[in-house]
Amino acid sequence: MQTFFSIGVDALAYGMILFVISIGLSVTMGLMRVINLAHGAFAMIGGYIASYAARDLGLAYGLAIVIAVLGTIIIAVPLERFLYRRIYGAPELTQVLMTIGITFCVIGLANYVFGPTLKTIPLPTGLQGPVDIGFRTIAAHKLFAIGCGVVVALGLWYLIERTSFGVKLRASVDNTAMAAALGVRTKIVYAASFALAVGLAAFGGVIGAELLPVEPYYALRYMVTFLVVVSVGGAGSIPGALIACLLLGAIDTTGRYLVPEYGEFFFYLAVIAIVWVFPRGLMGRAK
Amino acid sequence: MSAGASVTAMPAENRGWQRDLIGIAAILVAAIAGYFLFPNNLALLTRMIAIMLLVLSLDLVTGYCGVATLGHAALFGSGAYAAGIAAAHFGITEPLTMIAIGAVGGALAGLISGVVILRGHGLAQLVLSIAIIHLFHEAANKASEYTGGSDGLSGISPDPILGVFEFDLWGRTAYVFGIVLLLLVFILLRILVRSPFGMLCRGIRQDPVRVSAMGASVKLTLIKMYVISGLVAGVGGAFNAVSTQVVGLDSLSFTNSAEALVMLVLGGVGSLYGALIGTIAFVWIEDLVSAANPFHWLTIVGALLIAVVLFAPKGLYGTAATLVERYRRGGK
Amino acid sequence: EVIKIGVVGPFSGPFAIQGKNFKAGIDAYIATHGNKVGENTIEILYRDVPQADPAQSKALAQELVVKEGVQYLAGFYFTPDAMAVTPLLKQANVPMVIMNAATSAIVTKSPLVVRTSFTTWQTSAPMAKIARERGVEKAITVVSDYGPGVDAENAFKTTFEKEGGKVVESIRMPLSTNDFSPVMQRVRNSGAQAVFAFLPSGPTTLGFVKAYNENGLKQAGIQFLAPGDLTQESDLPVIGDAGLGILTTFHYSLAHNSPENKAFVAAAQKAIGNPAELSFPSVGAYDGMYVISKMIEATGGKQDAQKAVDAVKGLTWESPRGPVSIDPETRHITQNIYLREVSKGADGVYFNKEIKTFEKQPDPGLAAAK
Amino acid sequence: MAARLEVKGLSAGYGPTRVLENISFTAEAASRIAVLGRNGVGKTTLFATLAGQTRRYDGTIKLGDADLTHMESSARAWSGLGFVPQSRSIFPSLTVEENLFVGLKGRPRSALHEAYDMFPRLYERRANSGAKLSGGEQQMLSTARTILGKPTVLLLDEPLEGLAPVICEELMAAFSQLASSGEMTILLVEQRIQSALDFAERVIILERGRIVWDGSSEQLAGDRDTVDQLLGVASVPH
Amino acid sequence: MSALFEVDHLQKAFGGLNVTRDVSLALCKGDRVALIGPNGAGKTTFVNLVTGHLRPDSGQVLMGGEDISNFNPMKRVRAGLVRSFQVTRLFAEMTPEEHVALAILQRQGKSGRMAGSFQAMPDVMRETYEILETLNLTALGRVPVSEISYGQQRLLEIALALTLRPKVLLLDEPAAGVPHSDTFLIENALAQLPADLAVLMIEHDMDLVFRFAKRVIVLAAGEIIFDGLPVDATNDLRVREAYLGGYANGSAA
Ligand SMILES: Nc1ncnc2c1ncn2[C@@H]1O[C@H](COP(=O)(O)OP(=O)(O)OP(=O)(O)O)[C@@H](O)[C@H]1O
Ligand SMILES: Nc1ncnc2c1ncn2[C@@H]1O[C@H](COP(=O)(O)OP(=O)(O)OP(=O)(O)O)[C@@H](O)[C@H]1O
Ligand SMILES: CC(C)C[C@H](N)C(=O)O
Ligand SMILES: [Mg+2]
Ligand SMILES: [Mg+2]
Repeated sequence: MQTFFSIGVDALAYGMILFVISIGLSVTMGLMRVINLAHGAFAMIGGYIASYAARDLGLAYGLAIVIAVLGTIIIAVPLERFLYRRIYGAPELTQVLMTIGITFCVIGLANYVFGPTLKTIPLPTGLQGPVDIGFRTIAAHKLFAIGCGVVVALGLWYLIERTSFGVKLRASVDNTAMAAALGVRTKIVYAASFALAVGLAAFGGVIGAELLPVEPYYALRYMVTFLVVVSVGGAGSIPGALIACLLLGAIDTTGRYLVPEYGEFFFYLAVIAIVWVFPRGLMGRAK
Repeated sequence: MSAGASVTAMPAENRGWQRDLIGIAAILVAAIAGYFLFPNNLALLTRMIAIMLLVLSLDLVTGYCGVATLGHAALFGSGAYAAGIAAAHFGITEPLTMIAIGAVGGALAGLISGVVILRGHGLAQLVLSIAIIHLFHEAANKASEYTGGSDGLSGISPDPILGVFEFDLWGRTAYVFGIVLLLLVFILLRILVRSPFGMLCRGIRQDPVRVSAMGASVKLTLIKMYVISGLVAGVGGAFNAVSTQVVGLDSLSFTNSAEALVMLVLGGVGSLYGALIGTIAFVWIEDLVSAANPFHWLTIVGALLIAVVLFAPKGLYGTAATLVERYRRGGK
Repeated sequence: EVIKIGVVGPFSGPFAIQGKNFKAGIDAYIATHGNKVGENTIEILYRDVPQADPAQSKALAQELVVKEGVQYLAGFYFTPDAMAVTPLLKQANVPMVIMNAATSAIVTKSPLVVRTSFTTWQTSAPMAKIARERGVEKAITVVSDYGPGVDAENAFKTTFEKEGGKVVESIRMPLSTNDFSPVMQRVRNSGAQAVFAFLPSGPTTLGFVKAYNENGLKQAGIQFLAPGDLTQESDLPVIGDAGLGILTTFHYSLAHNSPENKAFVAAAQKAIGNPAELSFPSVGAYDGMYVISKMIEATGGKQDAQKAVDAVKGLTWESPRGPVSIDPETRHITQNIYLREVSKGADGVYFNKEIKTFEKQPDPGLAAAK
Repeated sequence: MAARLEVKGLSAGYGPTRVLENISFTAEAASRIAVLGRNGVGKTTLFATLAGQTRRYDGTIKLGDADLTHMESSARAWSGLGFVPQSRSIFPSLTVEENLFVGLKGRPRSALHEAYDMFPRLYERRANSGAKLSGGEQQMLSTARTILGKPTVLLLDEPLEGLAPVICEELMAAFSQLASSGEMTILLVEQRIQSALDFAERVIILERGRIVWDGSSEQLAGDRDTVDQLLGVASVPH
Repeated sequence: MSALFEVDHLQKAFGGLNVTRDVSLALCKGDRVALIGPNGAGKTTFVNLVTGHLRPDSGQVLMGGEDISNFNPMKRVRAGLVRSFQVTRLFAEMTPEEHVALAILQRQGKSGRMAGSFQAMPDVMRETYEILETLNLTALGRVPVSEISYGQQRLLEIALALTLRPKVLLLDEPAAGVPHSDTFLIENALAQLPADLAVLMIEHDMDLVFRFAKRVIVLAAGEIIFDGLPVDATNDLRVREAYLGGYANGSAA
């Protein structure tokens, strides 16, 4: 029983961190229909900015997060304007090529500017160290990440399903030309969603840095993880992504606890099993 | 009228074959030119040939059938390991036999991949392919008894080809052997893609529901194509094992799969020439810039990929073909 | 005459920092010894293999030999990349100096291979003795599930059990593991007094060390033992205080106290640009250059691989890491292995403090394989 | 209120293929015009070009006082142009209500009832996703969605396709109502020539991308030769 | 006459909406039936159920007495049950020639051939152009489908259904989007069909319906409310109210 709870807590924490980092990708892939392999690159940029702000400038953690999110968005705006705008609605493979190219560039530049070493984002004392939760201890920053995950999930779900911006976004994605013909300023809608996705990436990059530390290769290293999580959930579905993250987090954690030497098999066989039952992802949007 | 139809059909028919002959001739000329222009770099060209076979094989399922996959190296790596294990552990060192064993290994991997991957749709399909490549990779890592695990499978020493041509330091034998294999595969694939079966596959890529409404089995057709694709990739993998004499886990890696996809898209999906050109362009440019600046070449490659999307959105070959077509239409 | 040396290593991609250290070591050597050996001028050609990829490694090596006419091949961070090149050496008449790849068997693949780095067996085995000395009866091993990890596990287990200890459990975890909490829970439940861990140097070590602390293993008094890969100097600032007190055994610490090392570190730090990036592959490269220069001396710049290799068999010298020699039989480097503890200097810089020395250690891995 | 649409020298097409050549006409405010022509003559292309969706090579488009020529599609919508495309273009992942919502162009949500009044069927299916509507329901939705935005000029590309005869009658009546009450100028492409002639006061006929006939509908009804020649023999019930 | 095609007590509900309520009908060789009904009555759903694109909640589908309820769509096609789609489903990058040839090859069981080309098969080419000619598409034989107008695509959709030489043909609004000037092409094509083929056509163009059909079935709210002769349909009060409206007056005259 003890073990069960223990695994449960780890799974929840890991799943939520995955969720916070990947959800932005769910927005770009599911809603904007762009296979954005550069998602990790934006998360990484966020991490670098936060690291610089908190470690080198000594700013407060919260402020560093804000600066990281805004900074990443500012960097992303010209990319959206000159590169991404060209691939909205393009064949998926073209998008893959473009966003891989962007990722390569970002990796190369990060390597050049910051060097290949790891960068830390110092945590405030409140988030450091273990917290006793009765039957075991858990890192405080993991609890923080769980909280962030819940907030992001609720906020995003509301924005997309319940606001007029959400409706316009989904309409633009379904059929850009028609949405425009009905008066939706699709370019602005796209730019705003892109900024949202990038901002989420940066936020996730900072929050998750304790588990996925920031370094130049970050941009590619975790790409597969993000892709798997988002697709298993069904791209574009916030609840889907949440369930997928928790489920995959649980599978991964359990596997690594019970059969670490077959952890990889355990995880990917589970992924195959899930997709076998849900061939379009857990909550795939109708196309 | 019906007679007229078949008459008008003939020229197009001939034109197609003429174009193929020109294409094959072009490959031969390029191969010979490569041999004499870069006599000191045949190893690179040889590696290119192995990758071309992988990319061609990927084109069969991605370009012609529309199956998105990031796990195609599973087919390539299986071929490589099949041939490598046969040589290193069972003493089967005759190169042609090794290639055949590799092809069978690739086909088997193709069958497994196909059955699993085709279960999903869209992104889920992509995820299945990722899962497959990781499972294959992990299996090879675990079976280090046979595969050498992460240290690589060494101890492959193929016999001279046909008992005559030894593999040499300059890689001449391997290169010529590779070119012969490549041409053979290319011609067979050319026939395949313009056959009724090839047309059916293209149909499936564009609308599977319509195909099944014609009474054809989508799943079965795709699995067949996957097996064929496995044969081709397996030949590529086996050739890689023969020419490198070592098989590493990288041949079964996600990176390898993703890179193959990038090369394919770079050249232009859905055309065999695109696959060849994409591979040449990518490997060659990578070699060039990484030799010039081993530390920061990734940035340049990234920028080039972006440039290709901006200026040649259909890939290098696809865009060139469109331009030529437009020029021709305009010229008339 | 110009003598070209081809260096193959990971200069970009996830292991770029290790390749950068190759270059730093080589540059440091040239900076301190000049680029002339007798009449001959040395020229270095770098070729990038970002991740283990034997085919690419072989193609590049072949190109270096045939097209560029290099007389020496060197570098090689990954075992399979080195393995792929060994069949070429004889026909090419080129010796190969391994500056990192750490699997014992490579030297057996060709008589023209010399290694100036270390093997995982060599750096891991002494840790078992330390554990016993410190009264550990029951230990658990946790390693990344790939060649070097398995080597480390075997090295520790074999030695530890020979010394009378018991390895209660051996965990192998996938290389891609990011969250180590579950592993740490298992370590805790195993009842072991110490955990011996191996992970390749790089990002994951950070999460591993943090998980060790956050899951209360440190508080519970479970000792953390590892070969030095886990605490490579360039990762230490990130691990921070969490790493303090970790015990590692390794062939080289940047903090090694000797005039040779001070000179080397100064030169290498200058070469690499950012001093925080310097770590162990640099010393393998530096000594590799020393060995190559001896080879050039012996052959007078003529291309004769066998003669070159024979000339350095038994070669003994004072490396920045301490006294070393090339074992004439295995052509692998015999060297001191140090027990180190992660410490924080007065200037706030973290370093591996040497606290014990195992002198003149050969590679136990080859013997074990037989 | 209905506005005047003025098109001058318009040429347009797809990439290198030119489809429309030098189209000029003026639709007076609150007029009803039918655009007819055989298969593939460019009717859809004409409307799509007016809506800003195909490439324009040449010519100008004016709506009331606004010059639409260089405007983006969405700006044209805000200037008062409404377009109901032949392909219906339902947003498949949105519900019926959300589809309508997009068409509101900032009008309050309460205006949705106008659409439901026009097509009660849509009200019943309002929570359904667009993808799952029947063909006719999609057609209703597409039309209602555009009308909700209160356009001053309405382009209807085969709005009756797939609708039951009863509904066709009601719908044509509603269109006539909108035009004659002075709310909208309506341009209609329709295959059912009779319905088109009944509705329109003026007819424009296209042939290979050019206007080949332009006149009142009575005139056309009397001119059997033109009808047979330009619209095909079977077009008007014999 | 024995029934060639039979549907028995078919039921389907989406959530709470009963789209198909206990629908039974039979077609015999040579039948020319029109299925009409208000929008959303469940006509397309009926076709989807019958062709296996949707799974019914209950009920059976029989071809020539054999229960094909458990066949997948592909097998039903092979059993002779062929449909056209209400919204065109074509291969955007392929030409009409290729479409038709592929359908012929499929019918002949040659679509799995891995060598050769249909252009080198005179019989296939001849038949392809015969069919294209019937629908006046010969000139567009080599133009990619993405570049031909919607109406022309509709005609190709019909051509494909015909090519498969079905025993039972289900046409879902074949004339929608085809200009009236060209509906005669469809009628011509239908007229040339073998006499023993059964055709069920869904259509809202009443002129076409009444020229074509020997029998009319009216579906409303998922139920069959009328099954009989066309003339009787125009006189049926429920049919007029639910569907025909003023049209009945016009054409009855
Ligand atoms: N995307 C496209 N690319 C190239 N040519 C096109 C494209 N769409 C249409 N065309 C061509 O433009 C011409 C006009 O097409 P359009 O759709 O405007 O005709 P239409 O008059 O609306 O016909 P219909 O009555 O069949 O709807 C056709 O000949 C068609 O082949
Ligand atoms: N997958 C589905 N989920 C929910 N409702 C559906 C689904 N498919 C169809 N419907 C609903 O079922 C009803 C019947 O649809 P169907 O397409 O069969 O109508 P139809 O008779 O073909 O109409 P039309 O003449 O307009 O094409 C419609 O109200 C439609 O909204
Ligand atoms: C542990 C590492 C330094 C070893 C190296 N990656 C190898 O493959 O040998
Ligand atoms: Mg049209
Ligand atoms: Mg319908």
